[in-house]
Amino acid sequence: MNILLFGITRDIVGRHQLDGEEFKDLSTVGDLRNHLQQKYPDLQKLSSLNIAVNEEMREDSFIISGRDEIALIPPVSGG
Amino acid sequence: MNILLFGITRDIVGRHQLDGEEFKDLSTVGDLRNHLQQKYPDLQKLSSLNIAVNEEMREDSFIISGRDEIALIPPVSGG
Amino acid sequence: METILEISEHIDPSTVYSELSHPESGGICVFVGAVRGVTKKEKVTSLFFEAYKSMALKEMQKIADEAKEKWNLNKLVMKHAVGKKNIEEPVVIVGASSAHRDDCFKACRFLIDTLKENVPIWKKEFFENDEVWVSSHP
Amino acid sequence: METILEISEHIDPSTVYSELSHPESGGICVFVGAVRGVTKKEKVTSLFFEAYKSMALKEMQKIADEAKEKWNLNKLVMKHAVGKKNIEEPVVIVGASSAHRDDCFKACRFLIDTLKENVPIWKKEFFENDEVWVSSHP
Repeated sequence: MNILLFGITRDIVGRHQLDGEEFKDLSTVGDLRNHLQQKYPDLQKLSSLNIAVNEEMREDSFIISGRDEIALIPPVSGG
Repeated sequence: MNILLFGITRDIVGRHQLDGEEFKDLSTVGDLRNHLQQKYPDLQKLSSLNIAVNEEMREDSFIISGRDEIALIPPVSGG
Repeated sequence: METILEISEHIDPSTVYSELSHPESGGICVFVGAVRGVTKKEKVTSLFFEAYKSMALKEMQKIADEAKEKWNLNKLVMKHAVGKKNIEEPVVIVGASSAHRDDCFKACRFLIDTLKENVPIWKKEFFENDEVWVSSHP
Repeated sequence: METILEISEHIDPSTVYSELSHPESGGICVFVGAVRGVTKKEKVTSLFFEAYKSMALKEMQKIADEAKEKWNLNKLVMKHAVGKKNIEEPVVIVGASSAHRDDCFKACRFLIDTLKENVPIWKKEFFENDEVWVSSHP
Protein backbone atom coordinates (compact mmCIF):
# COMPACT_ATOMS: atom_id res chain seq x y z
CA MET A 1 0.00 0.00 0.00
CA ASN A 2 1.33 3.40 -1.05
CA ILE A 3 -0.16 6.61 0.26
CA LEU A 4 0.20 9.60 -2.06
CA LEU A 5 0.16 13.09 -0.60
CA PHE A 6 -0.87 16.23 -2.45
CA GLY A 7 -1.12 19.94 -1.75
CA ILE A 8 -1.31 20.91 1.90
CA THR A 9 -1.24 17.28 3.09
CA ARG A 10 2.25 16.95 1.63
CA ASP A 11 3.32 20.14 3.39
CA ILE A 12 1.91 18.87 6.72
CA VAL A 13 3.43 15.40 6.50
CA GLY A 14 6.64 16.66 4.90
CA ARG A 15 6.78 13.91 2.26
CA HIS A 16 5.31 13.14 -1.19
CA GLN A 17 4.48 9.58 -0.28
CA LEU A 18 4.18 7.29 2.76
CA ASP A 19 5.16 3.65 2.75
CA GLY A 20 2.04 1.67 3.63
CA GLU A 21 3.85 -0.95 5.71
CA GLU A 22 3.08 1.11 8.80
CA PHE A 23 -0.67 1.02 8.01
CA LYS A 24 -1.07 -2.63 7.10
CA ASP A 25 -3.25 -3.42 10.12
CA LEU A 26 -5.82 -0.74 9.25
CA SER A 27 -8.84 -2.15 7.44
CA THR A 28 -10.98 0.81 6.30
CA VAL A 29 -10.68 4.29 4.86
CA GLY A 30 -12.04 5.65 8.15
CA ASP A 31 -9.40 3.83 10.20
CA LEU A 32 -6.66 5.20 7.98
CA ARG A 33 -7.91 8.76 8.29
CA ASN A 34 -8.14 8.52 12.08
CA HIS A 35 -4.66 7.07 12.30
CA LEU A 36 -3.15 9.81 10.13
CA GLN A 37 -5.06 12.58 11.93
CA GLN A 38 -3.66 11.33 15.26
CA LYS A 39 -0.14 11.15 13.94
CA TYR A 40 -0.29 14.51 12.08
CA PRO A 41 -2.72 16.69 14.07
CA ASP A 42 -2.58 19.53 11.52
CA LEU A 43 -4.60 17.26 9.21
CA GLN A 44 -7.53 17.77 11.61
CA LYS A 45 -7.54 21.50 10.85
CA LEU A 46 -8.37 21.10 7.16
CA SER A 47 -11.81 22.01 5.77
CA SER A 48 -12.11 18.42 4.57
CA LEU A 49 -9.90 15.37 4.08
CA ASN A 50 -11.08 12.75 1.62
CA ILE A 51 -9.36 9.53 0.69
CA ALA A 52 -9.14 8.05 -2.79
CA VAL A 53 -8.53 4.33 -3.26
CA ASN A 54 -7.30 3.36 -6.72
CA GLU A 55 -8.27 6.80 -8.06
CA GLU A 56 -11.85 6.74 -6.76
CA MET A 57 -13.06 8.75 -3.78
CA ARG A 58 -14.32 6.32 -1.09
CA GLU A 59 -16.52 6.43 2.04
CA ASP A 60 -15.15 5.70 5.53
CA SER A 61 -16.52 2.13 5.48
CA PHE A 62 -14.60 1.16 2.33
CA ILE A 63 -12.16 -1.73 2.92
CA ILE A 64 -8.53 -1.13 1.95
CA SER A 65 -5.91 -3.74 1.12
CA GLY A 66 -2.16 -3.87 0.70
CA ARG A 67 -2.42 -3.70 -3.10
CA ASP A 68 -4.31 -0.39 -3.22
CA GLU A 69 -3.00 2.99 -4.34
CA ILE A 70 -4.28 5.39 -1.73
CA ALA A 71 -4.23 9.20 -1.89
CA LEU A 72 -5.10 11.90 0.61
CA ILE A 73 -7.38 14.45 -1.06
CA PRO A 74 -7.49 17.80 0.77
CA PRO A 75 -10.03 20.41 -0.49
CA VAL A 76 -9.57 20.71 -4.26
CA SER A 77 -9.02 24.16 -5.78
CA GLY A 78 -8.41 23.73 -9.49
CA GLY A 79 -9.65 26.10 -12.19
CA MET B 1 -32.46 61.68 -49.40
CA ASN B 2 -30.84 58.37 -50.20
CA ILE B 3 -32.59 55.09 -49.46
CA LEU B 4 -30.25 52.15 -48.86
CA LEU B 5 -31.50 48.64 -49.50
CA PHE B 6 -30.19 45.50 -47.81
CA GLY B 7 -30.83 41.77 -47.96
CA ILE B 8 -34.17 40.75 -49.36
CA THR B 9 -35.33 44.36 -49.89
CA ARG B 10 -32.52 44.80 -52.40
CA ASP B 11 -33.57 41.63 -54.19
CA ILE B 12 -37.21 42.81 -54.30
CA VAL B 13 -36.44 46.31 -55.53
CA GLY B 14 -33.62 45.15 -57.76
CA ARG B 15 -31.25 47.94 -56.71
CA HIS B 16 -28.77 48.74 -53.90
CA GLN B 17 -30.03 52.26 -53.49
CA LEU B 18 -32.97 54.49 -54.48
CA ASP B 19 -32.62 58.16 -55.28
CA GLY B 20 -34.79 60.03 -52.81
CA GLU B 21 -35.96 62.67 -55.30
CA GLU B 22 -39.05 60.54 -55.97
CA PHE B 23 -39.94 60.54 -52.26
CA LYS B 24 -39.37 64.18 -51.42
CA ASP B 25 -43.05 64.89 -50.76
CA LEU B 26 -43.31 62.14 -48.10
CA SER B 27 -43.01 63.52 -44.58
CA THR B 28 -42.81 60.52 -42.20
CA VAL B 29 -41.29 57.06 -41.90
CA GLY B 30 -44.83 55.62 -42.11
CA ASP B 31 -45.58 57.49 -45.36
CA LEU B 32 -42.37 56.22 -46.90
CA ARG B 33 -43.09 52.60 -45.94
CA ASN B 34 -46.62 52.80 -47.37
CA HIS B 35 -45.36 54.33 -50.59
CA LEU B 36 -42.69 51.65 -51.07
CA GLN B 37 -45.07 48.82 -50.15
CA GLN B 38 -47.52 50.05 -52.83
CA LYS B 39 -44.80 50.34 -55.45
CA TYR B 40 -43.11 46.99 -54.55
CA PRO B 41 -45.90 44.73 -53.24
CA ASP B 42 -43.45 41.94 -52.32
CA LEU B 43 -42.27 44.20 -49.46
CA GLN B 44 -45.71 43.57 -47.86
CA LYS B 45 -44.91 39.86 -47.57
CA LEU B 46 -41.94 40.30 -45.24
CA SER B 47 -42.14 39.31 -41.56
CA SER B 48 -41.28 42.91 -40.72
CA LEU B 49 -39.97 46.02 -42.44
CA ASN B 50 -38.33 48.64 -40.29
CA ILE B 51 -36.84 51.92 -41.37
CA ALA B 52 -33.64 53.47 -40.07
CA VAL B 53 -33.05 57.21 -40.35
CA ASN B 54 -29.42 58.26 -39.98
CA GLU B 55 -28.55 54.83 -38.58
CA GLU B 56 -31.27 54.79 -35.90
CA MET B 57 -34.41 52.68 -36.11
CA ARG B 58 -37.44 55.03 -36.10
CA GLU B 59 -41.20 54.82 -35.46
CA ASP B 60 -43.78 55.53 -38.19
CA SER B 61 -44.41 59.05 -36.89
CA PHE B 62 -40.76 60.13 -37.23
CA ILE B 63 -40.32 63.07 -39.62
CA ILE B 64 -37.89 62.59 -42.50
CA SER B 65 -36.09 65.25 -44.49
CA GLY B 66 -34.11 65.47 -47.68
CA ARG B 67 -30.77 65.38 -45.83
CA ASP B 68 -31.39 62.03 -44.11
CA GLU B 69 -29.74 58.73 -44.87
CA ILE B 70 -32.59 56.25 -44.87
CA ALA B 71 -32.32 52.45 -44.92
CA LEU B 72 -34.87 49.67 -45.24
CA ILE B 73 -34.29 47.09 -42.50
CA PRO B 74 -35.88 43.70 -43.24
CA PRO B 75 -35.76 41.04 -40.47
CA VAL B 76 -32.16 40.81 -39.27
CA SER B 77 -30.44 37.42 -39.16
CA GLY B 78 -26.84 37.93 -38.13
CA GLY B 79 -24.89 35.60 -35.91
CA MET C 1 -13.64 49.12 -20.48
CA GLU C 2 -11.64 48.28 -23.59
CA THR C 3 -14.00 47.27 -26.39
CA ILE C 4 -13.08 45.79 -29.76
CA LEU C 5 -15.81 45.91 -32.43
CA GLU C 6 -15.23 44.67 -35.96
CA ILE C 7 -17.13 43.83 -39.13
CA SER C 8 -14.86 42.40 -41.80
CA GLU C 9 -14.39 39.68 -44.40
CA HIS C 10 -12.37 37.46 -42.08
CA ILE C 11 -12.54 37.08 -38.32
CA ASP C 12 -10.01 34.99 -36.43
CA PRO C 13 -10.94 33.06 -33.26
CA SER C 14 -7.30 32.29 -32.48
CA THR C 15 -6.50 35.86 -31.41
CA VAL C 16 -9.51 36.52 -29.20
CA TYR C 17 -7.85 35.38 -25.95
CA SER C 18 -4.97 37.75 -26.27
CA GLU C 19 -7.54 40.47 -26.99
CA LEU C 20 -9.56 39.64 -23.85
CA SER C 21 -6.69 38.86 -21.49
CA HIS C 22 -6.34 41.34 -18.62
CA PRO C 23 -4.38 41.26 -15.35
CA GLU C 24 -7.59 41.63 -13.30
CA SER C 25 -9.56 39.02 -15.28
CA GLY C 26 -9.79 35.53 -13.80
CA GLY C 27 -12.35 34.48 -16.40
CA ILE C 28 -12.73 34.82 -20.16
CA CYS C 29 -15.83 33.51 -21.93
CA VAL C 30 -16.05 33.40 -25.73
CA PHE C 31 -18.77 32.30 -28.11
CA VAL C 32 -18.03 31.56 -31.77
CA GLY C 33 -20.84 31.05 -34.26
CA ALA C 34 -19.86 28.99 -37.28
CA VAL C 35 -21.52 27.76 -40.47
CA ARG C 36 -23.37 24.53 -39.84
CA GLY C 37 -23.81 22.05 -42.70
CA VAL C 38 -27.47 21.34 -42.02
CA THR C 39 -30.41 23.57 -41.12
CA LYS C 40 -33.99 22.36 -40.61
CA LYS C 41 -32.98 19.03 -42.18
CA GLU C 42 -31.75 20.63 -45.41
CA LYS C 43 -28.15 20.53 -46.53
CA VAL C 44 -26.53 23.97 -46.57
CA THR C 45 -23.67 24.55 -49.00
CA SER C 46 -22.67 28.03 -47.79
CA LEU C 47 -23.91 31.24 -46.20
CA PHE C 48 -23.62 34.83 -47.33
CA PHE C 49 -23.62 37.71 -44.82
CA GLU C 50 -24.30 41.34 -45.56
CA ALA C 51 -24.17 44.24 -43.08
CA TYR C 52 -25.32 47.85 -42.91
CA LYS C 53 -21.86 48.37 -41.55
CA SER C 54 -21.94 51.86 -40.04
CA MET C 55 -25.27 51.23 -38.28
CA ALA C 56 -24.26 47.70 -37.25
CA LEU C 57 -21.16 49.04 -35.50
CA LYS C 58 -23.31 51.64 -33.69
CA GLU C 59 -25.71 48.92 -32.54
CA MET C 60 -22.81 46.74 -31.40
CA GLN C 61 -21.49 49.68 -29.36
CA LYS C 62 -24.90 50.05 -27.70
CA ILE C 63 -24.91 46.35 -26.79
CA ALA C 64 -21.38 46.64 -25.40
CA ASP C 65 -22.39 49.66 -23.32
CA GLU C 66 -25.41 47.81 -21.95
CA ALA C 67 -23.29 44.77 -21.05
CA LYS C 68 -20.83 47.04 -19.27
CA GLU C 69 -23.64 48.49 -17.16
CA LYS C 70 -25.03 45.07 -16.23
CA TRP C 71 -21.80 43.25 -15.36
CA ASN C 72 -18.27 43.99 -14.13
CA LEU C 73 -16.24 43.50 -17.29
CA ASN C 74 -12.64 44.34 -18.06
CA LYS C 75 -12.64 43.73 -21.81
CA LEU C 76 -15.20 42.96 -24.49
CA VAL C 77 -15.02 41.77 -28.11
CA MET C 78 -17.73 41.58 -30.79
CA LYS C 79 -16.81 40.65 -34.36
CA HIS C 80 -18.98 39.68 -37.29
CA ALA C 81 -17.92 38.40 -40.68
CA VAL C 82 -19.43 39.46 -44.01
CA GLY C 83 -19.30 37.82 -47.44
CA LYS C 84 -19.52 34.18 -48.40
CA LYS C 85 -18.74 31.66 -45.63
CA ASN C 86 -18.31 27.93 -46.03
CA ILE C 87 -19.11 25.16 -43.57
CA GLU C 88 -17.13 25.41 -40.28
CA GLU C 89 -15.99 28.98 -41.01
CA PRO C 90 -16.52 31.41 -38.10
CA VAL C 91 -19.16 34.08 -38.70
CA VAL C 92 -19.41 35.74 -35.31
CA ILE C 93 -17.14 35.99 -32.26
CA VAL C 94 -18.28 37.58 -28.99
CA GLY C 95 -16.62 37.46 -25.61
CA ALA C 96 -15.82 39.23 -22.39
CA SER C 97 -13.37 38.99 -19.53
CA SER C 98 -14.08 39.68 -15.88
CA ALA C 99 -12.69 39.09 -12.39
CA HIS C 100 -15.17 36.25 -11.72
CA ARG C 101 -16.63 33.77 -14.17
CA ASP C 102 -20.30 34.48 -13.60
CA ASP C 103 -20.00 37.95 -15.13
CA CYS C 104 -18.21 36.88 -18.30
CA PHE C 105 -20.57 33.92 -18.90
CA LYS C 106 -23.70 36.05 -18.54
CA ALA C 107 -22.26 38.89 -20.60
CA CYS C 108 -21.16 36.53 -23.39
CA ARG C 109 -24.64 35.03 -23.67
CA PHE C 110 -26.20 38.49 -23.65
CA LEU C 111 -23.84 39.70 -26.38
CA ILE C 112 -24.74 36.95 -28.86
CA ASP C 113 -28.47 36.92 -28.05
CA THR C 114 -28.76 40.69 -28.44
CA LEU C 115 -26.55 40.85 -31.51
CA LYS C 116 -28.84 38.36 -33.24
CA GLU C 117 -31.90 40.45 -32.38
CA ASN C 118 -30.74 44.00 -33.00
CA VAL C 119 -27.77 44.31 -35.31
CA PRO C 120 -28.54 45.02 -39.00
CA ILE C 121 -26.81 42.05 -40.55
CA TRP C 122 -28.50 39.64 -42.95
CA LYS C 123 -27.78 36.02 -43.73
CA LYS C 124 -28.63 34.17 -46.94
CA GLU C 125 -28.57 30.38 -46.84
CA PHE C 126 -27.51 28.57 -49.98
CA PHE C 127 -28.91 25.09 -50.50
CA GLU C 128 -28.21 22.80 -53.41
CA ASN C 129 -31.11 24.19 -55.48
CA ASP C 130 -32.26 27.22 -53.58
CA GLU C 131 -31.21 30.34 -51.69
CA VAL C 132 -33.11 32.06 -48.88
CA TRP C 133 -32.70 35.25 -46.84
CA VAL C 134 -33.18 33.86 -43.34
CA SER C 135 -36.26 34.98 -41.33
CA SER C 136 -37.50 37.28 -44.09
CA HIS C 137 -40.90 35.66 -44.42
CA PRO C 138 -43.38 34.57 -41.75
CA MET D 1 -18.43 12.60 -29.15
CA GLU D 2 -14.79 13.57 -29.62
CA THR D 3 -13.30 14.54 -26.28
CA ILE D 4 -9.90 16.12 -25.63
CA LEU D 5 -8.64 15.96 -22.04
CA GLU D 6 -5.24 17.28 -21.03
CA ILE D 7 -3.20 18.12 -17.95
CA SER D 8 0.14 19.67 -18.83
CA GLU D 9 2.62 22.43 -18.10
CA HIS D 10 1.32 24.69 -20.87
CA ILE D 11 -2.16 24.98 -22.32
CA ASP D 12 -2.85 27.11 -25.38
CA PRO D 13 -6.16 28.96 -25.86
CA SER D 14 -5.34 29.82 -29.48
CA THR D 15 -5.87 26.26 -30.73
CA VAL D 16 -9.13 25.48 -28.96
CA TYR D 17 -11.39 26.60 -31.82
CA SER D 18 -9.81 24.31 -34.35
CA GLU D 19 -10.19 21.53 -31.76
CA LEU D 20 -13.91 22.26 -31.25
CA SER D 21 -14.83 23.08 -34.84
CA HIS D 22 -17.21 20.56 -36.40
CA PRO D 23 -19.35 20.63 -39.58
CA GLU D 24 -22.56 20.13 -37.57
CA SER D 25 -21.68 22.72 -34.90
CA GLY D 26 -23.22 26.17 -35.24
CA GLY D 27 -21.98 27.21 -31.80
CA ILE D 28 -18.73 26.93 -29.86
CA CYS D 29 -18.48 28.18 -26.28
CA VAL D 30 -15.16 28.36 -24.46
CA PHE D 31 -14.18 29.43 -20.96
CA VAL D 32 -10.59 30.24 -20.06
CA GLY D 33 -9.54 30.72 -16.46
CA ALA D 34 -6.46 32.86 -16.01
CA VAL D 35 -4.31 34.09 -13.13
CA ARG D 36 -5.75 37.26 -11.66
CA GLY D 37 -3.42 39.76 -10.02
CA VAL D 38 -5.63 40.36 -6.97
CA THR D 39 -7.63 38.04 -4.74
CA LYS D 40 -9.63 39.14 -1.70
CA LYS D 41 -7.85 42.52 -1.89
CA GLU D 42 -4.38 41.02 -1.64
CA LYS D 43 -1.83 41.24 -4.43
CA VAL D 44 -1.04 37.84 -5.95
CA THR D 45 2.40 37.38 -7.50
CA SER D 46 1.84 33.91 -8.98
CA LEU D 47 -0.04 30.64 -8.59
CA PHE D 48 1.19 27.07 -8.42
CA PHE D 49 -0.98 24.14 -9.55
CA GLU D 50 -0.51 20.52 -8.67
CA ALA D 51 -2.61 17.58 -9.91
CA TYR D 52 -3.16 13.94 -9.00
CA LYS D 53 -2.90 13.50 -12.73
CA SER D 54 -4.21 9.97 -13.34
CA MET D 55 -7.22 10.48 -11.08
CA ALA D 56 -7.82 14.01 -12.37
CA LEU D 57 -8.04 12.72 -15.95
CA LYS D 58 -10.54 10.05 -14.84
CA GLU D 59 -12.67 12.69 -13.10
CA MET D 60 -12.52 14.92 -16.17
CA GLN D 61 -13.72 11.99 -18.29
CA LYS D 62 -16.68 11.49 -15.92
CA ILE D 63 -17.60 15.18 -16.23
CA ALA D 64 -17.33 14.96 -20.03
CA ASP D 65 -19.57 11.87 -20.05
CA GLU D 66 -22.14 13.60 -17.86
CA ALA D 67 -22.14 16.69 -20.11
CA LYS D 68 -22.63 14.47 -23.15
CA GLU D 69 -25.71 12.90 -21.53
CA LYS D 70 -27.22 16.26 -20.59
CA TRP D 71 -26.69 18.14 -23.83
CA ASN D 72 -26.29 17.50 -27.57
CA LEU D 73 -22.58 18.10 -28.06
CA ASN D 74 -20.34 17.37 -31.00
CA LYS D 75 -16.97 18.04 -29.38
CA LEU D 76 -15.64 18.78 -25.92
CA VAL D 77 -12.32 20.05 -24.52
CA MET D 78 -11.06 20.20 -20.92
CA LYS D 79 -7.47 21.23 -20.22
CA HIS D 80 -5.77 22.19 -16.99
CA ALA D 81 -2.28 23.55 -16.48
CA VAL D 82 0.11 22.51 -13.71
CA GLY D 83 3.21 24.20 -12.32
CA LYS D 84 3.90 27.86 -11.65
CA LYS D 85 1.66 30.34 -13.49
CA ASN D 86 2.09 34.10 -13.66
CA ILE D 87 -0.55 36.80 -13.94
CA GLU D 88 -2.66 36.56 -17.15
CA GLU D 89 -1.43 33.02 -17.91
CA PRO D 90 -4.21 30.53 -18.74
CA VAL D 91 -4.72 27.81 -16.12
CA VAL D 92 -7.85 26.09 -17.38
CA ILE D 93 -9.64 25.84 -20.73
CA VAL D 94 -13.03 24.17 -21.12
CA GLY D 95 -15.37 24.27 -24.08
CA ALA D 96 -17.90 22.48 -26.20
CA SER D 97 -19.45 22.72 -29.64
CA SER D 98 -23.04 21.95 -30.56
CA ALA D 99 -25.61 22.51 -33.28
CA HIS D 100 -27.37 25.25 -31.28
CA ARG D 101 -25.84 27.74 -28.88
CA ASP D 102 -27.89 26.93 -25.81
CA ASP D 103 -26.28 23.49 -25.48
CA CYS D 104 -22.68 24.68 -25.73
CA PHE D 105 -23.24 27.57 -23.29
CA LYS D 106 -24.84 25.35 -20.66
CA ALA D 107 -22.27 22.59 -21.12
CA CYS D 108 -19.36 25.03 -20.88
CA ARG D 109 -20.62 26.45 -17.59
CA PHE D 110 -21.21 22.93 -16.24
CA LEU D 111 -17.70 21.85 -17.24
CA ILE D 112 -15.92 24.61 -15.34
CA ASP D 113 -18.24 24.52 -12.30
CA THR D 114 -17.91 20.74 -11.94
CA LEU D 115 -14.18 20.71 -12.63
CA LYS D 116 -13.67 23.16 -9.78
CA GLU D 117 -15.69 20.97 -7.40
CA ASN D 118 -14.53 17.46 -8.27
CA VAL D 119 -11.17 17.27 -9.98
CA PRO D 120 -8.15 16.59 -7.72
CA ILE D 121 -6.09 19.66 -8.56
CA TRP D 122 -4.72 22.05 -5.97
CA LYS D 123 -3.80 25.70 -6.21
CA LYS D 124 -1.32 27.58 -4.06
CA GLU D 125 -1.47 31.36 -4.08
CA PHE D 126 1.78 33.28 -3.68
CA PHE D 127 1.55 36.72 -2.13
CA GLU D 128 4.42 39.08 -1.49
CA ASN D 129 5.11 37.66 1.99
CA ASP D 130 2.97 34.55 2.17
CA GLU D 131 1.80 31.43 0.36
CA VAL D 132 -1.51 29.62 0.85
CA TRP D 133 -3.10 26.39 -0.43
CA VAL D 134 -6.52 27.72 -1.47
CA SER D 135 -9.60 26.49 0.44
CA SER D 136 -7.58 24.20 2.70
CA HIS D 137 -8.79 25.73 5.94
CA PRO D 138 -12.30 26.70 7.06
